[in-house]
Amino acid sequence: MITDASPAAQPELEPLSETSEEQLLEIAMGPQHPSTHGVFRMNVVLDGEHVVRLKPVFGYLHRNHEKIAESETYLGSMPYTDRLDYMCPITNNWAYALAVEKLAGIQVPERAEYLRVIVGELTRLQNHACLIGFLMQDMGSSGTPLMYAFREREKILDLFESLTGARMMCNYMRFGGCRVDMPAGWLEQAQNVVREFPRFLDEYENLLVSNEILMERTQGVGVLSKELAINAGMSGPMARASGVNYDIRKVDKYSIYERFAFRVPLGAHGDVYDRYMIRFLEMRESLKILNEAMRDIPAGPIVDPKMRIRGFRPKPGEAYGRIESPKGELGFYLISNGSLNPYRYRVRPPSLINLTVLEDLCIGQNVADVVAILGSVDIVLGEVDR
Amino acid sequence: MNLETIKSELEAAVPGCRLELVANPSPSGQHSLRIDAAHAVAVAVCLRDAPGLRFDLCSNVTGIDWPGKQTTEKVKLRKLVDGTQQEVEELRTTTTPGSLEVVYHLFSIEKKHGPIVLRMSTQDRDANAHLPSLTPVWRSAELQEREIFDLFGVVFDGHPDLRRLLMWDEFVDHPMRRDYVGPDDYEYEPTAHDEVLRRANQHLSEAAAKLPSEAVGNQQSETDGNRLSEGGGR
Amino acid sequence: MVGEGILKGLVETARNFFGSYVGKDRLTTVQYPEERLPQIEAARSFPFLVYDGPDWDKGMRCVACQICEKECPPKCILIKKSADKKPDAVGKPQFYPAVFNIDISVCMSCQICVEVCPFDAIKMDVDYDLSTDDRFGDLLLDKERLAKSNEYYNAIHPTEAAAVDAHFAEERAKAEAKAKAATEAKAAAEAKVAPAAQEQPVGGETQ
Amino acid sequence: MTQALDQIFVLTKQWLLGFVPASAQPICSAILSVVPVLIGFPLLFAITTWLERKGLGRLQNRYGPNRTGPYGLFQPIADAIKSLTKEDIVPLTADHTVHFLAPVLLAAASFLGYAVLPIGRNMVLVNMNAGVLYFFAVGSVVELAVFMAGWSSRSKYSLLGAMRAIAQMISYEVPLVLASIVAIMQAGSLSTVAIVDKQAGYTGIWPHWFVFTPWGVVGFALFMIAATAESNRSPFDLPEGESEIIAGYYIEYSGFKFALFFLGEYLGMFATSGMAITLFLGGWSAPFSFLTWIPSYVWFFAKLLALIAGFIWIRGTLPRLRMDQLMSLAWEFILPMALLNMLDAGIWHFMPAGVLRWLVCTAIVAVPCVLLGQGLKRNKKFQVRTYQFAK
Repeated sequence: MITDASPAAQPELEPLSETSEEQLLEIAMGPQHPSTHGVFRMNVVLDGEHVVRLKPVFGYLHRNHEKIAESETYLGSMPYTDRLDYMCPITNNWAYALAVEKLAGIQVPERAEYLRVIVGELTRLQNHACLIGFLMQDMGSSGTPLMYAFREREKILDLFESLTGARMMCNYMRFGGCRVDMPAGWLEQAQNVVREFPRFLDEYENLLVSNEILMERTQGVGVLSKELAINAGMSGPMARASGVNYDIRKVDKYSIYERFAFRVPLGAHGDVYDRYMIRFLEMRESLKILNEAMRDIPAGPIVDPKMRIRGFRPKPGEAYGRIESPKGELGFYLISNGSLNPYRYRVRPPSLINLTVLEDLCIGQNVADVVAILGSVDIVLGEVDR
Repeated sequence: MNLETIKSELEAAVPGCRLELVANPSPSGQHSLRIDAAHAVAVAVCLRDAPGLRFDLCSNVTGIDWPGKQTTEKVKLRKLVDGTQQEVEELRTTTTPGSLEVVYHLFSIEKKHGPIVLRMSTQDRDANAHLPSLTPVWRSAELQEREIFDLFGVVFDGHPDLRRLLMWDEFVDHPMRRDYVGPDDYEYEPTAHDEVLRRANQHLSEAAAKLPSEAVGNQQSETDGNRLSEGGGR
Repeated sequence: MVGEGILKGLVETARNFFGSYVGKDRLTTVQYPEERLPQIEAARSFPFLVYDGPDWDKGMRCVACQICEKECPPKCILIKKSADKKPDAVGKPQFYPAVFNIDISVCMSCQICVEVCPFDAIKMDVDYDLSTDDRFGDLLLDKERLAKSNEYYNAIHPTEAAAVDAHFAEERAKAEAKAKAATEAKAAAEAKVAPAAQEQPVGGETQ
Repeated sequence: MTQALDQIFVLTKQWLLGFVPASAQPICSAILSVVPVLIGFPLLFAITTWLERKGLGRLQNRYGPNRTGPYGLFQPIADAIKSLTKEDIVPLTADHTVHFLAPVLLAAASFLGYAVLPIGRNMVLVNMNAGVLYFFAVGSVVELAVFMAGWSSRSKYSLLGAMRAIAQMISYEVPLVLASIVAIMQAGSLSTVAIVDKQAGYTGIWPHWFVFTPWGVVGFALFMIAATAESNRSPFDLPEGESEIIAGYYIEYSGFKFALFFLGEYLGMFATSGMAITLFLGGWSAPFSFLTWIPSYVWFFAKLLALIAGFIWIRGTLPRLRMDQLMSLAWEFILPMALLNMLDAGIWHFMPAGVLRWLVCTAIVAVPCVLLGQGLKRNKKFQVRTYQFAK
């Protein structure tokens, strides 16, 4: 039973044809490579065009975020979390804030929860849109879907800018709430963006979903079985594409997600096409959440009035808080020893853990599939290497 | 799920395992279960496969460094001093050996419960920093255990591919340990605070003392002595 | 039918091709140096120090409490406290920063210094054309380059600045009332002694 | 007047030749014919790069280059200056001679094909009997140049790219030639001039282009697909697949040699497009009889630009195929269709003109096309999927 999923029991990697070891070609994809989404490297051993072995190499963007955070105050780490997964800074803020709130037992006011859901789901929209764009870019469609995604992302980033003051490094959440309330007219602007968004999704669908080349390139490529997905700790769209019904928004019911009616799409094949379609469908569900949240948002304070900005010392103890970030399960594990800075601060990076199965997905596929599979995992190197 | 019931269930399933409840005083209420290294894999398999538990998702694996403490206390002793018994105060230092702890956060996808927190500790922080790897049970621990090996120096026995993950292979120390001292020869970047500058200069002068004069001359010109003094003038 | 999806895609790109000539919602690019986006009130680039009144050195609100220096996550602020004191915005004698440096090549615009400042002395600028050819000299801002007037602050963050000004006015009124009460009490106690002259607060609003 | 305008280049050449002694006339005539081609098509290359960048930009809802000159028109000049002033880096372990020769050979070979392209009425460099054959023969030199580049660079990526290029170009050469055979069959000649002349007439206002027949339109489509693959354009740009093997065979080239590769690629594209125009789109002839007053070379270049616009459009829309899919497309779809198309052209030739001929010939190509496509689709088991939601 143990050996079932262990990597030691992976089938001994045999060359596909009668190729001796000398005829294999080892190439380093990355760290300078257009499709590794940053400074990531895969040492790929090829037999012709087929992948025989693949070893990911990490650490080119390692800056020891955790060590830095252990010498910062609790609040001081908040802007650094923006830089983990720089595509969706707000959900990083949220996960960290959630962990600290669990650690110190802080309540979040109603309005702040709604604000968090709104910005969090907007983040999901722009992340998924861009991911699909990047995936198509990796498959060589010369940037068109990516530019459409960036066009829509632009509108969402404008919203973030007018709310938080920065487009990417938002630093928006605070322990027990949010930093600022929305300015006048922001909600209408956001509603406008949300109303316009389905048009973009329809366009995207026309452009891509039924495209024969895309289907040929992605269907049956990089198949991840449900068992392996669970055992290897896959999370987010990566797991759901393999049919694992696990959405932390539904399971943990953190924040106020139980108030919204949204569905969790599940894939049946676990290939690249499923991963990409799951994100598509999730965007549509996010729009539902956004519409409801924007309709229902109550008035009130946006931060726990008992919270002070300086001198925050949680009582000794530990907490693990996690959210469903667009990439998967983003968790923060904090240990407090009662001082101003955390004793231990740990980020559970979904991008890194979703890469666990990269070799399993890529073996036997083509070089061209490797970039598509890597793209479908959805990594951001800021988070992988921390 | 109650941790007590899980504990008793595990004790029944894995004979001989020593489990210990570790209370968590924080409002999060995430108490944990300390397991002994010898039975760790068996306990993990039971947690994963027992029908009532089914903790099939090992979400988070991380290390914690608890360095050894030297505590000095004054102890009053009765001693023979100059032939008479007197009460003498003496300083006594006790050294508690440090340990490295590994924490696993488990969830169940099937039953949708969790988290349950498993902890394991090494005997010390140096030679005996060995723990059994749980990667054969949960594949998700693979990269995370590698990371702990890299940053904390816990050797996981039974890990299929135990290499450094984030630091380069030639690196010797473990940067997440609390007694880790950062290098002082990194590229100098002037900041408002002079600590970095002080250390960079110190490094240069130490290098100058160590090396023959010619080599130092080259090195200093390479590291741009002008810039250093400029920054120092602030 | 084979090729249907491809044709659909071609139609879609063609629509975008022509759409980009028609609608601004498809062509969102802003031609930067010629046209600029409207200034957003919440925007933040790098911190500056607010001063009241015409003289930046005298009117600086900062009292060199060094809280921001301690709280700054990347530690880009350097403050050296003065030896003497001078009156602050409310009129209380306070220390002032003899040196106040911010290294904006290190600063990450997180705004934590602004949030922790109890004196509303440090605020976020919105200026983003900051490129320079001297990486080390020009990006280390000293007190003089950091100082911006309260009018400027009011111009870039009107809502926030109005609240701050109102708060200051209230504080000042309180201080004045207190001083008045004190002087009256003094006058009542020692009718012969002339009341001591109160120093006028230095404030942009009073002028 | 229109006659003069149409023949202005020919007349100018005749006039200039009058100044040279008769013994030197053949060589001078050749030079006077070749030099405009050598200048004109690189100029078209410059214009095309600008068009492509602008067009792709608009497809992607961007402006495209707009900083150099009005509408970014001087962008090609800026690009040229940039590539000329860049450092020319040759890898230490590369085979220097071959590394140097590859781009030169590529550019030179790309020019050779223009010798037989009728650019306008009486405007062909060499009216060769076996013009089409010559065209495909010199076209295959490009493969050699590409492989030289990939092999001599001593880079794994360039080697991969070169292997891909060879496999792809050789595979697509077959359907390219087979697709063009229908036009040759109909014209009864390998001479490009004869093929164009055959298409020059009009019925009413409609021209006798081969593309307006069932076998012609299929042949044209197959030819264009194969031509896209031959010139390494998206979605068949696997040899250079920038997201997979970075730049493929020319990864180790920089500066002007890199630019030469681009020049070669575009010249190849122009040449094959020109051949498609010659074979199926009536060459330099006007699309309607009432438009014949417009000079012939204008029509040729207008058609060329239209095809290039199509290339750009496709490039901006489609993702890239994978190597095995590319191969199976060539051997399992395009090749059988091309063979069938030859049969179709033969039947067309022997059947009496009329509606029946149209119906039969259309059915002969359309039905297998649909069936083959469906079969391929079913074989590969891909489909638009529907998704379920968790309870």
